[in-house]
Amino acid sequence: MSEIVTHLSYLAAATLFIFSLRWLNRPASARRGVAAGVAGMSLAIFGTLLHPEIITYSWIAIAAIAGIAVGYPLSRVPLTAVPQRTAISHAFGGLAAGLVGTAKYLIWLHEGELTSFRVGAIVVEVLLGFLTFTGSLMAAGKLQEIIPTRPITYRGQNAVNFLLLAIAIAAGLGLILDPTRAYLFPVVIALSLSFGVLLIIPIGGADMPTVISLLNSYAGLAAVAMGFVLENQLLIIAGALDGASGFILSVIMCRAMNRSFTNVLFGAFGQVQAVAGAVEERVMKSASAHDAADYLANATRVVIVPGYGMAVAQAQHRVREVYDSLTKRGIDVKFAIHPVAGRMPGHMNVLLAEADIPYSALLEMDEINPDMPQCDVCVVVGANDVVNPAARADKTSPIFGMPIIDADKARVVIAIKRSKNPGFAGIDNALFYAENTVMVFGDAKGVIAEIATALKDEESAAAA
Amino acid sequence: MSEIVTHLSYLAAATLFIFSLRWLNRPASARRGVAAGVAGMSLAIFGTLLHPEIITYSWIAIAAIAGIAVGYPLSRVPLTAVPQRTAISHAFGGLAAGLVGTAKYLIWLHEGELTSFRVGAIVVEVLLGFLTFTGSLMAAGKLQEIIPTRPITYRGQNAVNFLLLAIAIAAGLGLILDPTRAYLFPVVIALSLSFGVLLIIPIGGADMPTVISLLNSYAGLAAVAMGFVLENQLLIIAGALDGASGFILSVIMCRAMNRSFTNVLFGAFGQVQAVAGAVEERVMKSASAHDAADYLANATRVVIVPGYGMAVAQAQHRVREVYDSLTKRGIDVKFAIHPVAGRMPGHMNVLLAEADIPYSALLEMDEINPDMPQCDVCVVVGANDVVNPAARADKTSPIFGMPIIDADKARVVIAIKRSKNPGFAGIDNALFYAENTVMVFGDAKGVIAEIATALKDEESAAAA
Amino acid sequence: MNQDLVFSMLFALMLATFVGFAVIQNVSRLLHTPLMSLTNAISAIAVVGSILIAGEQKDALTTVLGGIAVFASVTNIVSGFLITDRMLKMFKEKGPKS
Amino acid sequence: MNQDLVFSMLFALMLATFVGFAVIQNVSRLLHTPLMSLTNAISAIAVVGSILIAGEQKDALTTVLGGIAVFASVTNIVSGFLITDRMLKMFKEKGPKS
Ligand SMILES: NC(=O)c1ccc[n+]([C@@H]2O[C@H](COP(=O)([O-])OP(=O)(O)OC[C@H]3O[C@@H](n4cnc5c(N)ncnc54)[C@H](OP(=O)(O)O)[C@@H]3O)[C@@H](O)[C@H]2O)c1
Ligand SMILES: NC(=O)c1ccc[n+]([C@@H]2O[C@H](COP(=O)([O-])OP(=O)(O)OC[C@H]3O[C@@H](n4cnc5c(N)ncnc54)[C@H](OP(=O)(O)O)[C@@H]3O)[C@@H](O)[C@H]2O)c1
Repeated sequence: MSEIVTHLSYLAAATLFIFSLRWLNRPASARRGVAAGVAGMSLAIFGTLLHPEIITYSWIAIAAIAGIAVGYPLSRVPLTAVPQRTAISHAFGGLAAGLVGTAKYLIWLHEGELTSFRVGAIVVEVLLGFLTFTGSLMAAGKLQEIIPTRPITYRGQNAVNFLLLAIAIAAGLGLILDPTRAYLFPVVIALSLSFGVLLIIPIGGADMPTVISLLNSYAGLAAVAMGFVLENQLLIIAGALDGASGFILSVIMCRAMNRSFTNVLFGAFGQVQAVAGAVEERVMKSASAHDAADYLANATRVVIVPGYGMAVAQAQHRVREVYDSLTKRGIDVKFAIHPVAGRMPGHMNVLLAEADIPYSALLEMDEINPDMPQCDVCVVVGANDVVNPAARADKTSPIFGMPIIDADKARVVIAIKRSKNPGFAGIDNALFYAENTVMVFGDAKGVIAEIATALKDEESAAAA
Repeated sequence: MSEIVTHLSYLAAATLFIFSLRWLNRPASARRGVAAGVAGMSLAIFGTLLHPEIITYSWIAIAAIAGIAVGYPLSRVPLTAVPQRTAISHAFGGLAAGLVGTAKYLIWLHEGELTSFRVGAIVVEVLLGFLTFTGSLMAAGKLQEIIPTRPITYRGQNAVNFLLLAIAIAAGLGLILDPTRAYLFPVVIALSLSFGVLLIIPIGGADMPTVISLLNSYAGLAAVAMGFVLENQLLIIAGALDGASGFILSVIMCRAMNRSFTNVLFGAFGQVQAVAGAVEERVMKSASAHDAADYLANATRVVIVPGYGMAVAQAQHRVREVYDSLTKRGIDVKFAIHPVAGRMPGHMNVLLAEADIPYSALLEMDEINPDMPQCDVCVVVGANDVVNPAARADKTSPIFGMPIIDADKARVVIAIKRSKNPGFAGIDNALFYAENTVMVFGDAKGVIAEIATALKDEESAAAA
Repeated sequence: MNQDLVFSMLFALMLATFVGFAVIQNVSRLLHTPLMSLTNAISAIAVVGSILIAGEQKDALTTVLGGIAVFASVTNIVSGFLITDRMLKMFKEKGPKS
Repeated sequence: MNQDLVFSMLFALMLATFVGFAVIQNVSRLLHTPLMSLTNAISAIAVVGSILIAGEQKDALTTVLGGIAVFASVTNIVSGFLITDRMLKMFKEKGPKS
């Protein structure tokens, strides 16, 4: 009887997980999606606790309380730290999968219940789990800049990695052929742990978002493997959903950067940084925040292109003030969101939503580009690569072919950044030297705050 | 070993079926979809034939050859008979499900292998299967007009039907509680056979397309039930795909007619036919095919709205001639396709495709409506309800709220039909009395042929 | 009847329903008539059960029932796929002459 | 290990992959960051396996491993759902003042 209840709650949980992701299809139903997810997870836990094989709940309760104690603060991190949090979370997920696989192996070994199929599933689970564990920790370290972010490469790196992989696979096969060769199990664990580290070392810090999404996918696959080990469809389904999500997000990122998976994983991007400045001194026009405010006040249509710099400077609330001032004057203000602006998919949307900017004002690249020629003033706030016209025109550029926001087609471009340094891709940007561009140098938060003040002063002057 | 091969081929077959339907998402990949379906079905049959319980292939072979002999001619029917063919095909599908369920019951009864679960699944399978069988035969009969198409109703009809249903369910429950009560089984069969007949009797012939789609759904569910009987996931998956398809198509039809399921199934639509003509004699302007050709020759933008009349008259090839003449002169010709024009979903598309009209010229209602005011001449070929402005304006009309093609907004409307009779919904159409409408009375094929000749004559006159 | 197996079939039904809705909703409106005949052919998967009954030959009656079921299913398979392909062949992006 | 069961799991995997791709492709681009944290929380379904290991208490070592796994999974569940909801709460169709 209790078995039927367990089965039913697993079935309901799987259904709820699917609805949970389905309802993310638009912001209006998205919070319902979270509720469905929570309900599904509660049912899954409830059904599991009914399991007659559980003889004591005390350890579970203690571990769960510890988990809540750590999980809650992890959910309050500032939004800029979301990529790191996600990476750590994948690490935890991978760890859990790896540990469960190991424990299952030990238990079955002891009870003489190991079959080749079971060991095969366990090996896959453990390999993916521990690889995700260390890989995600490395990724989190690079994102938090605890670990040097630059790619570390050496001769024969790929050969070494593939050799290790071959050994791991051989050990796994050995286990499958004779499940009692317990001495091979630690070999598999050790190799997958080191594999996670070695795979991330040659990848630059800025490529971590793509790597994180891939690791998300691996964590999902580890859950699938766990499902095969425990003969549990719920795990398989949840894992497959997760795997699909990670895969699709990494494909979107690669495509929006016009790069291949291989290039991200083995390209050591960002290593050669700034082959830039073939030092043909070109001139940038520089202006003050006050000038920028004047341009804006006289515009009819304004497009704001936010980028990584806005996130770093935490300038979104100041941007909101400017947005308010301008819309109050009847100026049409839109935000142009590039799919890989910032450092994770959807980064800009979350920040602007945090600053209470309505999402109806956020337009995707494809929607806004046709209207860019009608735009009077385009404000580029800490964006760089995503508005680099070289992607459209310069066949030799490393970012050639990447779709960009056509900021250069606006009548006037105001670009806010701290220096003449390049962005993520390490290359020069002709937009900043263009006839119709003025640069306002400084930290985005400070500059935008000045612009907001200038606009307000003008208003009160006009009112007085 | 052979069991693994069977399992693998079922898994591959299920995957192929999903791809098969996926590839119907656009015409370019659709034929690949058929190939995938054929491959999936072949694998399914192959895997089944490997089954060790099969002791002789001769009966299977004979039945299969008979099936091919009947199936081939059924695939060559004219396109106008496609609805009937579909209905007959559902009848066959329902029959197969019902017979397999019955046979399984007999075999397990004999072997003492019946469990409540098995009997429950068999009862559902048999109920749905035989209901689909007779219901689809009735539908085919009404479509082919062998059976009177008008809805046959009598007092207490619903009460009688529900009583029968209640008895059938009670018999089913009796069987589930004690699977050996074999005398109840024929009761279930007889009731479901009669149920199929009784359900269709009160539904008008013109509602048969919606009914067929619903029966499609039932046939799918019968396959699902068979999957539970035989413990076979492939059957469950294929059945669910089929069920979803039938359900979605009937929803689309109901929505496009602005009617509810209940109204279709119990509304006895088409019974009261033509409350129409409150005999306030209004005047239609009549014109000749020659006049119509003149209008067309002087237009820049032409929209053709085909309807059921074009299908009946088989006028699509003549329409193609007109289309050719006009496009040769540089006139822009588009077809406006209403989702329920004709008598089955997608009816017009198939007919026009048969006449080699490129599908890029076929626009959906929602695409073309915004452009209707820019249209010089709109030719309504045997369409009626789908261009009836009462659906937009007249709250008392039975079709009020149904989305329509805004033919009345064109500068000139040429309507081709045989008489002043109403269409499917049995109501008058103000479009035909409008200022800007001229009627060309006659069979669509004849009229359009005349228009085509007139256009050609003019051409050669101009050339000479 | 094994409970795990029953639930694994329920899981398959639940998932297949989601897949069905997702896939069918994406079918081009142009192709709704071929869709009807294609699903027709696919639902003839009942052939699997029919073959087993006809081939097992438990007794005369069930063999006959199975044989009829095979006949009916094969008819649907053959006519369903052929007519779908016949219709789809007619759809052309650009007309042959224009 | 029952063969039927293995294949029923393969069926579930195949179907869930289709469902996953269909569902994720429909997620609004606006919400890709919350999507990441929501799938994060859902993939903590590993909690099911962890609870079983920690609760079965076959021996000290596996109990400890299970306990750590429960801790890690619960952390992900709690932080994943909470941060997703926190982010989603910020999305507003119309700004509060405008
Ligand atoms: N979103 C994703 O999922 C994702 C994933 C992987 C990779 N990427 C990559 O990330 C890049 C994103 O493009 P992006 O245009 O958003 O950023 P970007 O190209 O990295 O440029 C950011 C700019 O912001 C400026 N900046 C930094 N801190 C600032 C501050 N405090 N105040 C003002 N400006 C500041 C920097 O110039 P200064 O130093 O002169 O101030 C820099 O030029 C793309 O190349 C993309 O391929 C994105
Ligand atoms: N497509 C579907 O899936 C589906 C399903 C169920 C119901 N329906 C219903 O079917 C109707 C379809 O609308 P519709 O506008 O296509 O058709 P309709 O409203 O039924 O009108 C057809 C018109 O064609 C004319 N006609 C018949 N034979 C003709 C011939 N040989 N030559 C010339 N004209 C001929 C008829 O007038 P004369 O008699 O004067 O010639 C009639 O007015 C809708 O009411 C819809 O709700 C459709």
